[in-house]
Order: sequence, then structure tokens, then C-alpha cells
Amino acid sequence: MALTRREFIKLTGMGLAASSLGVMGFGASGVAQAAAVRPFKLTHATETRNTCTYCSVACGILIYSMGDKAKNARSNIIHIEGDPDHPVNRGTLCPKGSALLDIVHAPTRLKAPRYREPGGTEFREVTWDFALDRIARLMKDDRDKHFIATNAAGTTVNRWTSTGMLAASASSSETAYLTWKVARSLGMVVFDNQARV
Amino acid sequence: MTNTWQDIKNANVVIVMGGNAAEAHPCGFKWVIEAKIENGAKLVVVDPRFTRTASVADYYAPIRPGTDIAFLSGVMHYLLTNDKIQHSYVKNYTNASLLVKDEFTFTDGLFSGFNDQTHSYDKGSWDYEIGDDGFAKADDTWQNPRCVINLLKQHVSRYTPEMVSRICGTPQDKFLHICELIAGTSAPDRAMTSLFALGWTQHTVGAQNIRAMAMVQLLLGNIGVAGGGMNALRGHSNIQGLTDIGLLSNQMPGYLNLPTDKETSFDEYMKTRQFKPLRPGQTSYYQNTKKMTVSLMKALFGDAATVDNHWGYDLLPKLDIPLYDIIKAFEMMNNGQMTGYICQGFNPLQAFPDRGKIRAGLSKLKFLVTMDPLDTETSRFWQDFGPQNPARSREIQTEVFQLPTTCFAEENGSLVNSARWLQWHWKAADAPGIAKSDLWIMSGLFQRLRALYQKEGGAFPDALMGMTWKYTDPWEPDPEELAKEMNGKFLADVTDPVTQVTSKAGTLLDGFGQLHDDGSTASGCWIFAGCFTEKGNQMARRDATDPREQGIAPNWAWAWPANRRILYNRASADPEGKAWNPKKPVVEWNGSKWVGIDVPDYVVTQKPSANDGPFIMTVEGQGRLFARNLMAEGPFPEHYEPMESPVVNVLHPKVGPNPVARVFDHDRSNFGKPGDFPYVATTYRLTEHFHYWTKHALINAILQPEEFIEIGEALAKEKGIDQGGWVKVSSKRGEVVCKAYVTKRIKPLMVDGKATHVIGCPIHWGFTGQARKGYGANTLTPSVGDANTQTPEFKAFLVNVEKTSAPVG
Amino acid sequence: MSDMQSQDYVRRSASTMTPPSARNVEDQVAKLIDVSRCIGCKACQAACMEWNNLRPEIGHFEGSYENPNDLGPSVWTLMKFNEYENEQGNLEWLIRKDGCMHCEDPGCLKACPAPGAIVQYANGIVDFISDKCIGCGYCVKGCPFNIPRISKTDHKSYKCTLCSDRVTVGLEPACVKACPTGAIMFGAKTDMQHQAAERIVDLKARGFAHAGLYDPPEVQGTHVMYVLHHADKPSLYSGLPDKPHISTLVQAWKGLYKPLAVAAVALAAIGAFFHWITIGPNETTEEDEAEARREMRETEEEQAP
Amino acid sequence: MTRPANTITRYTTVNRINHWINAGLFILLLVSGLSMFHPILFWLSGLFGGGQWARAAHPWLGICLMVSWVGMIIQFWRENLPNRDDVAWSKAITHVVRNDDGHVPPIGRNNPGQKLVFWSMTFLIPVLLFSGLLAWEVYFGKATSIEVQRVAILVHSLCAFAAVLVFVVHVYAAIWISGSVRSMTQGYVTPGWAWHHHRKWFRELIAHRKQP
Repeated sequence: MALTRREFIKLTGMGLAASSLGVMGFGASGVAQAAAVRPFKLTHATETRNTCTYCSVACGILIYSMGDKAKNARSNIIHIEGDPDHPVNRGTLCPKGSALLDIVHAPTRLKAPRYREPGGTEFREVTWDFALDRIARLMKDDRDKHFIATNAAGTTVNRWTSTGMLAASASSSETAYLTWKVARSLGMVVFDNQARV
Repeated sequence: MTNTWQDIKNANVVIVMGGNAAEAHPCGFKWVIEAKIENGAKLVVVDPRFTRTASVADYYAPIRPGTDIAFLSGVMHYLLTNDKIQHSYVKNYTNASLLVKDEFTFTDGLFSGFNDQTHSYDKGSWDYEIGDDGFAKADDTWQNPRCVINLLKQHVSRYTPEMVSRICGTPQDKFLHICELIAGTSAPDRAMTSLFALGWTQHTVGAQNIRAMAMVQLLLGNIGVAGGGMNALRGHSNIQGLTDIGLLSNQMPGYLNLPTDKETSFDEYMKTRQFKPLRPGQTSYYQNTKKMTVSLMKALFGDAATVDNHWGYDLLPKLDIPLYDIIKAFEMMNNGQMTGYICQGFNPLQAFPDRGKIRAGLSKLKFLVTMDPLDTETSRFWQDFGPQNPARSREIQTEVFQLPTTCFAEENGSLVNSARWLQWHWKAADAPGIAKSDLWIMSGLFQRLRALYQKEGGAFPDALMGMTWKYTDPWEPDPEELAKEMNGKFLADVTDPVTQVTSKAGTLLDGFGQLHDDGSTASGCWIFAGCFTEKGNQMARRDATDPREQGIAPNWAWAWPANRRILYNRASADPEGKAWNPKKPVVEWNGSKWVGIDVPDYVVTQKPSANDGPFIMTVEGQGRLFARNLMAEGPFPEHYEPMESPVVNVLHPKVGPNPVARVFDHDRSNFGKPGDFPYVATTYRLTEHFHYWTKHALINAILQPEEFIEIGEALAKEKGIDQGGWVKVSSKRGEVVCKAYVTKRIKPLMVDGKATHVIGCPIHWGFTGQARKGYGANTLTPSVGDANTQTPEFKAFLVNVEKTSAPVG
Repeated sequence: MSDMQSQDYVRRSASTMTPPSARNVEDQVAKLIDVSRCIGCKACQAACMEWNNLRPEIGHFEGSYENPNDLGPSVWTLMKFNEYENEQGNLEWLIRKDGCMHCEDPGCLKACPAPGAIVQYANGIVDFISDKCIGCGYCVKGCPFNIPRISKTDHKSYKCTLCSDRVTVGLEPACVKACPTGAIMFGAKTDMQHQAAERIVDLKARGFAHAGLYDPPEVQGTHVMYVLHHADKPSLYSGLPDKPHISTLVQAWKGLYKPLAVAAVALAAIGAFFHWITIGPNETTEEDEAEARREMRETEEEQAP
Repeated sequence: MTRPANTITRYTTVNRINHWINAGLFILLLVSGLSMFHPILFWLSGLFGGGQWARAAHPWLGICLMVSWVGMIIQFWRENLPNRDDVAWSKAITHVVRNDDGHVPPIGRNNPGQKLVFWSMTFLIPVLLFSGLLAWEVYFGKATSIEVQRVAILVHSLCAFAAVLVFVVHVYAAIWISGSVRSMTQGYVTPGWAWHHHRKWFRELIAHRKQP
């Protein structure tokens, strides 16, 4: 669900002639003038509410994407700025937040699973099935070998200490909860997240 | 954070110590500026460096890294000797009056009960005198020398301004000026807010740093009030959420603990948790622990959790040691005790201390899985990147999987910010290539493992098979379904005994007050109960209305617990229920109930005369100046030197660093001596970057392109180091070659009569991404953590520095 | 995209005609930069690059937080840092956002030889119309603040546009919106002056006796103004000019000299023309030829042996 | 080249080629320079394909002119050295302009007016080149301070103005003194022309004339 509540931005772009923007210093000739300078790039962009991915101030952001989500169009994020309604950031963003567009489109964004075999010097692209099948196999083999069902005193402890996990504290709570369920269902105790740092 | 970001504007004094709010949290810091402009607030910054926060401060004082407890104990000494405490608050809302056992002592740097073989305490004596009625004894007149307040006075009496200056290197006049500014907020209608972050946590005494300031705030009556509080600014966007949901070695959702080997049965487990009040008439909310725990077990295991199997108690793993934290994990890896490691959005090769040890540990794994939107250093630890990552690929036998995930803009879900707000966000575009969500990947692994166990059998599949997984799409559950599961629901028709309203099975819970311990409710994270109710997704609320513009905005998103924005807000009113600060009340007693702009952190109809303390989660109902047995180092904070320190501990030379810090043998031999490494170093973030992510973002790479250290002019001159020239910084664990920023912002500190130089090491550069290649400051840092939390000591260690030339390669 | 349609220009470079100005009562806008609130976070720089799609090269660390190291064709704003030890011996870290000041009397526009390449809108924004820019660099010489930079790729001059594309549709510039501490504000110039006055009262109360507004009259004021703690010494802020003015050399060159020179050349040409029609050509006559022949003959005879 | 008998070579082929290269470059510089000099002349940049082209071409043309002018100096410096006759001729300047040549004393190969043109250009062209280089944004934009560039650009425009005046005088003189243009196009003058305008030169020529 993409909220497009803040439609005034679009309205100002589309129906500018009818609006009263004189306060900002331009009359109706603004459109012509803007066209001469540089077209306002968000006029028909789709707006989506989101939260900045970086720090825990959790600034509200508005993501603008090209395309109206029609069947034949693939959305592409073209601009991100602060959500002026958000009570904490009130539209502002820090240098990281202001540059979110560049992390979304970072050239080092990963696009396909990759695998490096023992002693290998390069990654190679693999299918998801290969990667997940192989990881599940490695996990199960290790778990079956090293799982501790009871301790020396005979107490049931059901823990697995030979494979561990670090969870992502920039993932959503829903992801975190599901991750917790998966890790603990296997008895995993070597389990932490960035809160440890 | 106990308060909200916007609430900072209500402060009269803002103290930033143990953090660098302007640089790490610029958009939150706007409320500090707002406090200055709208409330005439004074901003005080105490930091080893003159930071960008200091650049807008009204008063700045330098401090040697790792000596905050000495500083804050000195502040407490000042407040107590100059009688600058909020008397009524301290008397009524803290445990100042309670009597401590006679056996409790403190001598030569150690509290009673120290065992120097195990480097730990028998904490038996760290408690109150308990009367025959089972309650702690008290002396409201504070005449009894065993009163907490008197023991505290005695404990901090050593921290005179002279001593503070000797230890911290802070000039006495600056220290005293700051004491005066702080003391001004002991007036009932004035408040100070403490903004801190990793500058306090990343020490071997991290938790005690924070405790020291919390005690200052209690003495001043600044907890629970508008513009006050202890505000941990925190790190990642959902670091609060992951803490809340318990993605930590010993945690379960909602701050419930994973059982230990000693808790052999469910009853045993509950016995140590349903805390009975230690003072008459107290709420001690953790009495409800069983309701929370059973509801969690029902959410996790559904029908597999029954009364008969003690709600599936044995389906949970038990811990034999307090923590399998990350330092421990890498110790185990290096000892060949680990096979596999999964790094989901986490880059330990950059983020964890003693990089060489991290690389060696990863090299000993059979397999490593990384799940990340970005090409992380960890996923390429095995690849040769020159001096910045001198790996010998062919000798490393680790199988590595690099799994591409979606990022924030490509998924729905909620994040919990440091003010405990749960905020929902929406997907804006598809992920690049065939990258997948973490939900899809984790579900895929789960389903595959289930299938393998179904087919082949294997070690204890019960928990795996019993884990609830009733999602519309079991291969990629919908975030809303998961949010509802965390919120919780009724599993049976339940009639409320008071209102007589019956809730049908399947109805979503309105709050944790509806939890039951008979298996009729399920809640995956009890503190989140109320976030997604029958009224809809409360986390998606967008009403920014802010009554009296006091920074509460109660209808924006949803805050845990119970949409409460200021924790302990009962303490914002005096014992009679009137606001300490009539201009900025939070909740007040109106004669029949507690009302105000926030959800009361109290039983709404509890009369002030009931004498139920405002800190309803504690057994005393009071804020603790004396921490009983809850801290590893002792009930009072004490100054211990960092593990690597340039000086002896002048208070007790025999007990230098934290006596109960956990140190692995290999790591101990990797600590440097001041003779070889004479300078104090500290690590930190710069505002232009977020950890190790933004070097992948072109704009941020442009804004801070290259690794450097900050060094004072005096030391630079002594060492012949040029502005912008190359230097080699070395510790016992490794070396970094980078540029030097020779600055006036770091000055030598006079510590115990000796000039002590501080070197600042920003942490952001590695060998992947857009910015220039760097060695990473964690090459230098020691592998040792806080004794309570095992948070690594990144903020104070020893290095040497020399002029050099550009690295080759 | 004919910008000549606009009736909102009040100044236009290298134009001898007065621009249309039917709408001459537009509110003047201004950006107010309160350096006492600025934490030097560079959010403005990031937002500027993001909004305007500018990505300069990744540079090096050069002994300061200033990155990139200078303004450039794709660096329209830049935080400048100065570590200053005041009279009391206390350190002040003076951080200033540098960029186009949008002078009321713009030196760049005065110097520009390309008609319409630099314009000033009625709201005060000074904008470069790149399409008309010829890349001569005269604006660089004309600017009292050393702001415009010429691109090595397309040889056009660039600087802050005050996000005229955003302002046109009623939005504040990108840097203003981003600024986390509200150190950058935007609105009607008079409102910004009032805002500044309030800030100056606060700063004076905090011990900055010389706090003041930087709105230099030498260029008839600017549409980017600063609140400075040390308004008596603007140059402390990484070389903000104490008294910025369009260089007298530029004034001389672009002022009286040009019409005088053109007139002089024209006069010379006209003078020549009238010489022609009054005195006429100086022609060689048959008599001259005869004289020449005579002399040649005589010489031949003399030389004959 | 075919030409009438009994004519006198005033400018050799090399002289003429060099001159016209100069003239061409100077005109191109003049046009492109003027287009940037005053808005009412900006339309001249259209002759170069627009302002960008005019701006880009101007400094390169300037360098070419300098090279070309060096050729002029090598060829003509000697005959443009001042001498005693110049004083007398200059004193009679009012007669010169009124075509009252009877009262103008005889002069050698070049009269002081021509010498003035030569030496003015010899001075102005290098100054224009140097000041132009300082203001050449593409290559030297960062080489000097903006203040130096401001001085340079003022000096450049002053010199350009002077050069234009010299150019106007030179062109008009060529038109005014009939036969001059031919001397620079076809290279020869009639003996009468030489006798009339440069009598001393004429006499020198016939004095050293070889027997046919």
C-alpha cells in the first residue's frame, strides 16, 4: 500500500496555474519559468511512506518512484526526502538520510546469490535453490552432529552451539520475530544482533 | 530512551556525555536546538574531542576516555555535599531510605564477596535488610548510616573535584562549572536530559557508566518528567526492536530470559522471575511474568505448548553460560568449536574488535552465510584486497554464501525507534535482480530444514516441527500476519472479570493487560500487545497532533508499552499527584484518576495516598540508587580503568580495570602496555556515514571519502606529523595506515600530572563500496567487553602513532 | 522552453533591453543560515546533490572535514570548517555553509556577456540558464564571493539555483528542507530578517556581543543571509568577505568603459567616412607617374657609365 | 603573377600571405571578441555557430595571431625602425590628412603612421595574448587568483580597444591611399605611387636598381 496522502505536491505540480503560490515568490508564470530552469521532477511520481533505514531516530521519509505502478511499468525510485508530517524529523533528514537514494541504487547492491567454494578465489552466481538447499544441508549435518540434548547433569538443554547467527537490527520487527522463531526452533544459542555492539 | 525525541525540547539543561548526538542523530538533535531556542536551555558537552555537538554547546569540557564514572561520581559528590538534590523526589521515589545489609562493604576497589579465582562476586551481601514482614527496612529520616543515601555519600566522597581532575584530566574549574549547571536542575520545576549512546556502552564498565548518570538523574528528580530522563539514542533503525524481540543470546521476546541449565523445570524458571514486592503496596509488575511467558509459548508452539508439557518449556534451548555473545562466538570459532555462521545484515569483520581475530575465526568455519543488500567485507573476508585485507584465499576452506536481500524501500514492516515507537513502512519498489526478502530466505531455510528432518530424522526435531507456522504463504509470511502474531490474540473465548465483556477466540488483544497464564491467550511479544488490534494497524497511525506541543504526539504510530511515551511518568508528579513542573505536566491525579497528555505509567485509578511507588516495574516501586545484585561490578558504580590504560588506578592501584570483566587468555596476551603504546585511542562515527553501509552510497563516499585519524596539534608536532599526511597507528593487535587530521579539537589532558594524548579513530572505511579503501579501526581495538553486556570496549584503548608514507597496493 | 516568456525576470545578463516587469511586486525570498545552530552535518550538501542529481568525483581526505575540497560545477554548496581560538582561549568550531549568496546586485550577472545566461527573478533568485551560457568564466570574475565554477566537460558555469525548480512550485530548497537543526530557513526576506533578529537577541544573551546578521549592503543585500556569532569579523568563517563588493575592476570594465569604447571605435569609423567624403582618396596621378618615370630615367643616365 | 611592366614590388608573396593570415585572424578575433564585449554585438557570435563556439575559438585564434605576428616582426621590424624623416613627416600631419602632399616631406618605405600601426600591434598583440591566457577559463582558470584575472581581463579589453582603433586607422588608410590595397593584394605599386607616397624609398630603389 503506497500512501499518496501528501498530494499537494502533485497538485502544485499539475494544477499550478490555479493555485496561489504567490507567497513563495512566483505567480502563474511559474510553470513556464520552471520549465525554462528545470522541470519539477516529482510531478507525476508515486509517493510511498517509509522510515529511514539508518539510525534509531527513525525519521519519516517519502519515497518517490517513477511509474504509476501500472502493469507494464516497473517502479524505479528517483528521489527520497523527509516526511514533513513526522513528529520527530518534521521533513528534515541528515546527510545519510538525504542520500538514501544512493544506497538503494548502490552499484554494490547484490542482485543474485553467490557462492564461493572452499579454497576458491572468486564468487560465482548460483540459484536460490542451490544456495538454500546447500545451506540447509550444512546446517542439518552440523546440528545432528553437535546438538546438545542434555547436559552432564542430565538436564534437558536442547541447545545448538556450533552454528551461530547474527541478526540484522535494520530489518523489520516482523523479520526479526520470524528469524527468532527459526533460530530458536533449532535450539540456536550463539545468536545476537547489533544491540550487542 | 525513557522520553521521546521531541520531549528533549522541554529540558532546561541538556547534557551530552557518552555520545555525540549532533553527529550520530542529527534529526533527533534538532530538539536540543529547539530546547536552546524555545526553552533557553543550556547545552553541556563532555567528550574527549571537541565534536560537532560541542560546536553548538554552551559549555564544553574534555574528559579522558573511560573515566566517566569518576566524573559522574564527582557530580554526585557535588550534589550531595552541596545539598543540590530534589529531596522530596529522592525520599519518596528512590531507595535512598532503605537499609543495606551490614555485610555489604567496599574496600580498596572491591565490594564484599569478591572471589579472585573466578573474578566474580558472591552478591549475597548486596541487598537490603529484610524485616520480619518480608519487606526491606527503611529509615525515612536518613539518620541510619546504613541508609542507601548515606552509603552513597560515603562511596562518592572520594571523588572530590581534585580527584576527578586527576583521573579524568578535566580542568577543575570546568568540572565545577558543569556541576553547577547540572545542580540547577534539582529544582522541582527544572529538568535535565541525558543524551548518551555508545560513548558509554562501549567500555568494560559500560552499564555502570549509564547507571552513574541514572543515579545523578534520580538525585535531581529528573526521571519521568518532561524534559528529563535517560535517553539512550541507540544505533540502528530497529536496534530497539531487535532488543525488544530478544534477538540476543539469552533473550526471548519482551525482555523475558531464555532459561539456564540451572532452571531445570518451568516452575523453577518462574520462581526466580515473579518478583514479590520488597515494599508494602507496590505493583512490581513482573509478578505477571507467567502470563507473559505462557502467552509467548502459546504464540511460538501453539498446540504443542500445553499445561502438561509445561507450555513446551523443554522446546526452548537452555544456556550453560550467561551469554554466547559475539566476542564469545569468535573465541569459539578461533578454538575450532564452530561450524557455521549466518550474518544477516551484520558485518562483523568491520564491526567487531580485533579484526585479525575475526578474520582468523571466519577462516576456521566450514560455512558462512551472509544475507545483505550490500557486498559486505565479511562476505569477502577470504579474498585478497591488499594490505586492507591480506587474505590467502586458497588456504581458506570456508564455504561462503552471499545472499542478496531487499532493503527498506522494498518491503513492508515496522521498526521500533529509540523512543520505543513502532512505525509501519511500505514498499516503494521491487528489489534489484533476484534479491529476496529476509522473510523469504528465513522461511525457505526453515521449510527446507523441516523437510529434511521429516525425511531423514535427526537431532531433536520437536521444536522445529512444533514451531507455529500458520501463515497464508508459509514460504514468505505477510508482515501483517507476523505483526498480529506478536501483538497476540485470544485462543479461547474469555470474559473479562471486571467489564464482563467476552472476547471471542481469535480476537486480537488490546493490550498486555488481557494476557492470561492458562493458555487462553497468545502473544509473540507481550510488550507489543496493542500494536495491531481489531481497530487495525496502530503502528500505521499518522495523526501528529501534539497536545500543548509538549512533544508527546500520542496518536502518531504506537509506542510500547501501552502506547506510553514517557516511562515512569508517574514520577512527573509529586507524591500528592500534582506536577512538579506545573508548566509541563505529563500525568496528574484529578481526584479520581490519573490523567494527562500521556498514558499513565501507573494503575490509572491508584490513589496517590496508596504509596505505590512510581517505578512499578521494580520490586521496591522506587528508582535504585543502590542496584542490589543486578550489576556484575557492584551496587554502586566505581571507577575502573579501561582494560588498556595509560595510568594506574589512583583510587586503588591494585584494582585497575574492571575486576569482573571476562577476558579470554588469548585476548589478555593481546593487551598493550603504555610503554609500547603510549596514547589513548577512541573510535567513533562521523555524521557523514552510517557504520559500514554508507561507503556504498556515492554521496556519502563523496562527503567523507577516505580513512583518517584525528590527532592534536601538540602530539602531531612532537611526532612530525603533517596536516593530511600519512600516519601509521598501531596497537598490540594490528596497524592502520591512514591520513592524519591535525586538529585543535583534541588537546592533551593532564592526567595525574602527566600530559595524556588522545587519538580519534573514525570507523567507517573498509575494502568494499564506493569510498576509498581503508583498514578499519577495529584492526586496533581490544577483544574485551562490558562485564554485564559484553559490549566491546571500543572507546578506550592504547595505540602508538608514527609518521609514514602511503600504503602500497 | 523560451524563458523570454517570463515576466518574472528583473535582471537579465548582457541585455540592453529592460526585461518585462508587469509583475513587479513579488515577495522577495531569502534563505537564512543561522551558523550558531549549524552542526556541520552536511545534510544540505547531500540533499543538494541528491535533488539536483550532482555527483562530483570521490576525492581524498585533505586535513579537514571539508569534502569535496572546493565548490565545483557539481558542488553547489559546501560546508567550511574553521577551528578558531577566541580571545578567552576557548575553541570555537566555526562552520559555514558556503554557496551562492543570490546578491540583490549580482556581480556574475553584471559580468556575463551572454544574453540571458544569468537572470534574476522578481523573488530575488539569481539563476544560471545553462543553455545560454558560453563558458567564458566572466561570472567567476564578477562574483564577490568566489562561487561559480566552470565545468570542464560542457564548459558551462554552475552554482546553486536556490532550487528554483522547487521554489517555483511552492517548496523550499532541498538544503532548507533537509537541515536537521533548522539552521537553514527559507521564506520571505522580511520574515527571515525578523527571524534573524530574534536569534541575535538570544545569541547576545549567551555572550556573543557581536552577534549579527550578514546581509551585505555593498551588494544591496543578499537572498542568502547568515546569522553570525561574530558579525564583526565575517572573515573568521572560512573567508566570508568582510565587505563583499563587485570588484572595481569589474565595475570599470563592465561600467562606463564599454559604451565609451564602442563609441570611440564608432567615432573613428565615422570620422574616416567623413574624411573620405570631404577630403577623399589620395590618388596617384599621371603626373606622379610621369615624375617617377623622369626620375628613373635621370637615375639611369647618372648611373650610365 | 602577371602584372604590368615597370611596376615596383612592394610586398613579396610571403609578406602578403603573412599579412592576410594576420588580417583574417584579427578580424575573426575582433568579431568573436566584440561578441563578448558588448551585448549589442553578441549576435556576432552567431557567425561562429554560437556563443560557446565563439568563446572556444577566440583564445586559439589569439595564439595563431601571435605566431603569425612573429612572422610579421621578422619580416618588417627593420624597415619600421624610426628615423629622422619621421619627425618632419609627423610635423606635416595636417597636410597629410588633407591630401596636401606638396607640403609633406618625402618619406622612406614606411611613413610614421604605418610604423605606428606596426609597433602598436607588436606591443598590443603579446599583451592581449598574455592577458587573454590569464583569463582563459578552460586551461588557466585556476592558475592565478581571481583578482589577477580581473586585472587581466580589464587590460585585455583596453588593449583590444586600442587594437581596434589602430585597425580602423590602418584599414581606412589603405582605402584612402589608393593603390595601397593592390600593393598588399597583388604585391606591386606603380612607380608613380611610390614616387608620390614614399619618395625616398622610390629613390633608394631606383638608385640600387640593376641595369636591365
